[in-house]
Amino acid sequence: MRSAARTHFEHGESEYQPIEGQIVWIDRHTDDDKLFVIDLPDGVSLDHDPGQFVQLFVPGVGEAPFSIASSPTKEGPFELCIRAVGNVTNAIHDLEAGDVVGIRGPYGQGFDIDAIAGQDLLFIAGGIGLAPLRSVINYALDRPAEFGDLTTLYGCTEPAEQLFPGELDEWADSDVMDYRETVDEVPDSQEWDGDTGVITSLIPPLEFDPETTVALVCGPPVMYRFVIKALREKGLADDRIYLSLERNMHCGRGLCGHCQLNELYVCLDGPVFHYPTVRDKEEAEV
Amino acid sequence: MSDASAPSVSDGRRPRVAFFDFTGCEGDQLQVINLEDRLLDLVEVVEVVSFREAMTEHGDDYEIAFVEGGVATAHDERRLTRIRENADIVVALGSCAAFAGINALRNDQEFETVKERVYGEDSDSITSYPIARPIDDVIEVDYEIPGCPIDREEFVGAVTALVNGAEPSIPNYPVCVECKFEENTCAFERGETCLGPITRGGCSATCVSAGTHCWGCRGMVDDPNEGAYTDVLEDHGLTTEEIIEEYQLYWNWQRDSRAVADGGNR
Amino acid sequence: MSHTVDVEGDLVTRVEGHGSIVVNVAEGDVETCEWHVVESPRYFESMLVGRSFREAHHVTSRICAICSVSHTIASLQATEAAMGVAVSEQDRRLRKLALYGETLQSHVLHLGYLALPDLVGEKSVLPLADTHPDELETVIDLHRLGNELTEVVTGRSVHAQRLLAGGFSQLPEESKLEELLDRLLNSWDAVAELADLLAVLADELPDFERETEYISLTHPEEYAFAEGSIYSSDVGEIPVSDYRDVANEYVVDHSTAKFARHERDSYMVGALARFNNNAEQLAPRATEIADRFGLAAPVHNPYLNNVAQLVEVAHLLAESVRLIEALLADGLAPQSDYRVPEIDPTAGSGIGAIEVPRGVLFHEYDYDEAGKVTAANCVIPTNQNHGNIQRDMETLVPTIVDRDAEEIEHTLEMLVRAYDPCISCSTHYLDVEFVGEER
Amino acid sequence: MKVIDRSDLDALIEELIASDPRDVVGVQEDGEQYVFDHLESADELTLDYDLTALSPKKYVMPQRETLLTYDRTDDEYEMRAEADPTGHIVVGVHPYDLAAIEHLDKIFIDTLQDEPYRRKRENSVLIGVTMQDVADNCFAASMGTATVDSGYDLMVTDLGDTFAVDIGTFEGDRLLESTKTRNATAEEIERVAEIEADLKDGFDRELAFPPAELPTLLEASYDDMDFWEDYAEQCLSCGTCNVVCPTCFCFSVDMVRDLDGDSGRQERRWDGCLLEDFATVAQGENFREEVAQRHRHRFMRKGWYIYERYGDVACVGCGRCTRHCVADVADPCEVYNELREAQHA
Ligand SMILES: Cc1cc2nc3c(=O)[nH]c(=O)nc-3n(C[C@H](O)[C@H](O)[C@H](O)COP(=O)(O)OP(=O)(O)OC[C@H]3O[C@@H](n4cnc5c(N)ncnc54)[C@H](O)[C@@H]3O)c2cc1C
Ligand code: SF4
Ligand code: SF4
Ligand code: SF4
Repeated sequence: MRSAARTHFEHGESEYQPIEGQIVWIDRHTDDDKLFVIDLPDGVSLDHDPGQFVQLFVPGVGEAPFSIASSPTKEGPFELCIRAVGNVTNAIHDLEAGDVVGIRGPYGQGFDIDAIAGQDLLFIAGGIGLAPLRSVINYALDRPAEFGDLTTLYGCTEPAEQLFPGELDEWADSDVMDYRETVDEVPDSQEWDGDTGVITSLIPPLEFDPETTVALVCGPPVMYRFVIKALREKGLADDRIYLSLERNMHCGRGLCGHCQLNELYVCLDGPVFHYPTVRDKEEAEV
Repeated sequence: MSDASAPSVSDGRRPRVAFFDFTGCEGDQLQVINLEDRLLDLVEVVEVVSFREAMTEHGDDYEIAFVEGGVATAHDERRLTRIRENADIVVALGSCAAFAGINALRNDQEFETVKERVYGEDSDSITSYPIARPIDDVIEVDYEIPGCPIDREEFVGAVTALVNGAEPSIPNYPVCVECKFEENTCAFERGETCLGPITRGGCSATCVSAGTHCWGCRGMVDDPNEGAYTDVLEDHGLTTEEIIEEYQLYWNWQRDSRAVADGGNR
Repeated sequence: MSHTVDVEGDLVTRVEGHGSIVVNVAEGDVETCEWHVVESPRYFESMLVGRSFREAHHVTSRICAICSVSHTIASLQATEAAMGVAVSEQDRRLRKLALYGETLQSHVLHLGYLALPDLVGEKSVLPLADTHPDELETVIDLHRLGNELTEVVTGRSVHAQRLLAGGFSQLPEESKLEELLDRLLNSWDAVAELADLLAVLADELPDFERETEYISLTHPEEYAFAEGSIYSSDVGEIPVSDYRDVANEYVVDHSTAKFARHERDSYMVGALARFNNNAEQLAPRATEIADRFGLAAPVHNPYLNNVAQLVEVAHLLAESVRLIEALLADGLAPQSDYRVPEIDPTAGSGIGAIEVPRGVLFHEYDYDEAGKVTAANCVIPTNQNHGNIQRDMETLVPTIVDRDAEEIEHTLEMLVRAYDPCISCSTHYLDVEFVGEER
Repeated sequence: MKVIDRSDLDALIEELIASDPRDVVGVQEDGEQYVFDHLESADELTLDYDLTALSPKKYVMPQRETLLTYDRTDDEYEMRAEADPTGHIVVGVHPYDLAAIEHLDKIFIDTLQDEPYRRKRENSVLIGVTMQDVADNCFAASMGTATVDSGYDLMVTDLGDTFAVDIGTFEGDRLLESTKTRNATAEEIERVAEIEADLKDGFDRELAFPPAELPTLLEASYDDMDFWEDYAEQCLSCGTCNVVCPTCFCFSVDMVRDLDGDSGRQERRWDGCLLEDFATVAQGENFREEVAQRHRHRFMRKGWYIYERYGDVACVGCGRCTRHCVADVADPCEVYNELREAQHA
């Protein structure tokens, strides 16, 4: 096995050289989502910013981008929460603890910690969008002194779709963070005694100070416009909103062109964007 | 074509595969045999349990069924249904299986006339379906490998994908892309016409590279701009009738399906 | 000894297309003995109607993949005859080369992949990778050589592209022809090995004779493949224009396929027919092999069609060498890489007649003045052989009724396979009937 | 500036073919078009061509190339980034193609360190040639790329019996070491300048305004959906305009597996933003679903987006896209001029 340091590559220092990540633990969250805990050689840390992503390569199947779901405050293995939607993601779901994958990264711009330091943080996650947000949520939970009030809103289509079920319970019990959740609907076969309704329904009842609050948002493409509208109605200024976006991505490093959104490259300029940067970009669809 | 829930084989065991032929020229199976010594490598990674063109043994226990040829009779339909029941993954092999291919050339001819032309006075005893159909008109198909015949590399790629628990990827870009890769002189520049701009790629534009033009054998891309393309052909001097003839050669079924999707009748 | 046998018509494997054998023997009496063809109709002759002379060959190529080049060439000949188009000597040679490549490929496929397993007691070619690795390698090498011959000349071995009415869209590179020549010249050992393999096992071939009419093409200057007139072992030379009198198709009650007859109830086409009619024109290398197997025309054992194919393999190799040498010696006349031979369509009809792996093939088209097909007729070798297979079975079965069903079935399957039937080719058959297990 | 006899230039090329380990490639006739291809001898070289089918970009960023290989032995995987270092000696590159490669260098070497590109590029030699014929669709003069003063190792200009040679790099200088050359006279230098100046008149096509105004023009035209839809109505979405462009560099990464199941490679392949699935993500969401959006994106990228990032207009005016578009809707010169007119109307 190759030595671990990310800065050392055997082959011409190529940026395309993955390092070996070993899956050390897998936790099933829903029918379609699993959490993968991945260890890098010699136990080094990924050393990422919350909100950044890695390119994960499954030998024989292909490569895909995934947001890092764990916080850099946690040393050692990092975590990815992956939804099985296609080729690579299905294959990852078939892997077992002990299997090796290739890791490139971390890539992209994460959440601007300097900019949000000292602010009240409002996390708004829809579905699999919780994965990237969890890195910064846990960052804030680990360093509560660096931030003001913490609030998390989480919406899913149905109860069985909730990610990180155990952790959600902890958040709900936490006195450090105000955690609220909703589901779009409750099928007869499932139990639920919380709120129902789309995620935007959680915003109007919230009490927060628009002058000191920063919203960090991630979810399916359709969600952004409605959430932003609701936030604006609460008086939150546009420059207090951060979004994590997702696009097709092949190289992860600004060349392949697939993730381009007008002149921006999601892999270089994002995936986390300051809302004013993308507000007027038609292709951002926000 | 492929969706997230499409099944795959990935539990590490050598998957069992079977080949079946329906109405067609058996060119796709021949392409498999034409892998020559790579066929021996292939049987290292899969276990062939049925391949009538090349072997006597036959088993009904298989995960992947490769089906060549289209559906012409009720008997074909029954046989296919059984294959679907036995297989986890059904792959349409070649254009006849995938979208009726050249077989559908007769679909807009009057069936009585068709029979008459071929069998004369004996035509009454012919019991085939009045039109040629692809297999997905009868059973659910997981993947399609188009081509008349299939491209050997693409076939090997699809098999190795399935064996690795991945999905075969069949391009949705047109033949033009690979034709430009090859630096062929464009048929239009030579005063000919070509169906490459809206035909599904993946064949390395082999016909253009061999000095002719694309006949459309891999079927249309998912969302062809047929209207604009018809204009292009008109600009290059083709009459409406000639354009329809070009489209008929391989695309009769697909064009009918698109028309049906737009509210028409087959 | 009274004996009951039921051979219930499973599809014969290791043949092109779908056919089955049905034999019932009750108390030692043969009750049924039938060769069924169960291919689904494709209606090529109707598909052709209305198509342009520029693509008739493209359509008919799809009649059958194994002999796609053959169908293409027969089709082009018919079109050229109808429009009065002449083809250059160079293009005629190249076409021949493509045809030889395909026939080589087809014969090796048949001998090595389909028949050989019978002879070594395997059910397919695949186990040979373990039991006979060297022999299999030889077979694969020869098979590949046939394909490459076609590929170098026509750009693709299945559904060739460069063959057009009036000539070639593109010529092969001379350097590729030189490489091929090398390969061909180095292949004699492989042919010898194949011969050894079949020789050791040749006595496994059933000893069965039934004289019939043998029909092929014949040509004054060469062992006829690409051109010639029709020849019948019963009546001698017949002009191609009379092909319909030769291939008289008729319906028989008990069978699903149309049969063909000429002078007798049935006749045989294919390698053995060609051998019987033209043996003295074989290349010396081929004659050597014939001698070694004691094959001397006329041969009346249909099982020996396999041996005739082997003889032809040698002949095709030798002829390909000769052709490539001639082409290289003359040098290829340069042409565009995208040539479209000029043809002014005229109304008329034309016939193409060539020898293809399984026998003589006829295509006939009528064209209108716009160059569109108005009527087409394709007579395929396998169709011509169905009747003969049936008659052979009728003669053979009574002589082997006392054997067990499995052996009878095996012997009959070998008979069918000896004809190398290409049923997917068959453009004419009637109703489709199924018995036994289908797959 | 040096001067070399025609026969000595041929001899130099023959010498390179004979002794340089790298493949010598140059412009050749190929039926009715020109292509860059392997040279067997200097005779095959055609320097008075108008436009080649593909640009020499294919030598530094080939249509398909391996980025990564993997191998499984027992339970271990080895994953290895690959970067094919094969360089070429490329003879007869027109200035606009040199400009295109210089532009790519900026992105692939200076900014984003793409190893496969860098290796091939650094091992390659570019011998440029002053244009002697102008393709109908070419508008390089308007884009300032009909002549260049950098981006080549050597640049030759046909003076009849001799060639003027401008040495661009140390490597270029070394190539000439063993060849007979002399210093150009003042007259010869003047001739080259004249030829370059006269070139401007050879162009039928012209951008009606300075390319520096493109970014502003395009920004202002972004929302003119009527224009884009009208234009894209005839677009076949075939991607040809992307694939033939010397400055397009988008790619896809495909998995290619060996039959043994234990090894294989990731291959990058040229891709194009005009193709339907280019911006589609799993489960079908397509961020540029309409042809008009894709069509617009290409023109925006050429004239504005890339400029925002790298300070270059990413169209060198070669005219390949125009020539190869069968629907005749890919011409940047026409589109930009029409946008400009619409804006000033
Ligand atoms: C910055 C970023 C972070 C992401 N984080 C997560 C995460 O934490 N958890 C998670 O489950 N998913 C995440 N995704 C989405 C994930 O990358 C896709 O689900 C995955 O690429 C789908 O690949 P597939 O092969 O399984 O799907 P298929 O449907 O088989 O392939 C989809 C096709 O689209 C291409 N493609 C490229 N990029 C994407 C993309 N982003 N989304 C969809 N298709 C893409 C693929 O190469 C392929 O051609 C993230 C995406 C981005 C861009
Ligand atoms: S070029 Fe066209 S006709 Fe030829 S193989 Fe490709 S898709 Fe088929
Ligand atoms: S602009 Fe022309 S070349 Fe480009 S995709 Fe459209 S039709 Fe094809
Ligand atoms: S956009 Fe067209 S004209 Fe401009 S550089 Fe690309 S191919 Fe050439």
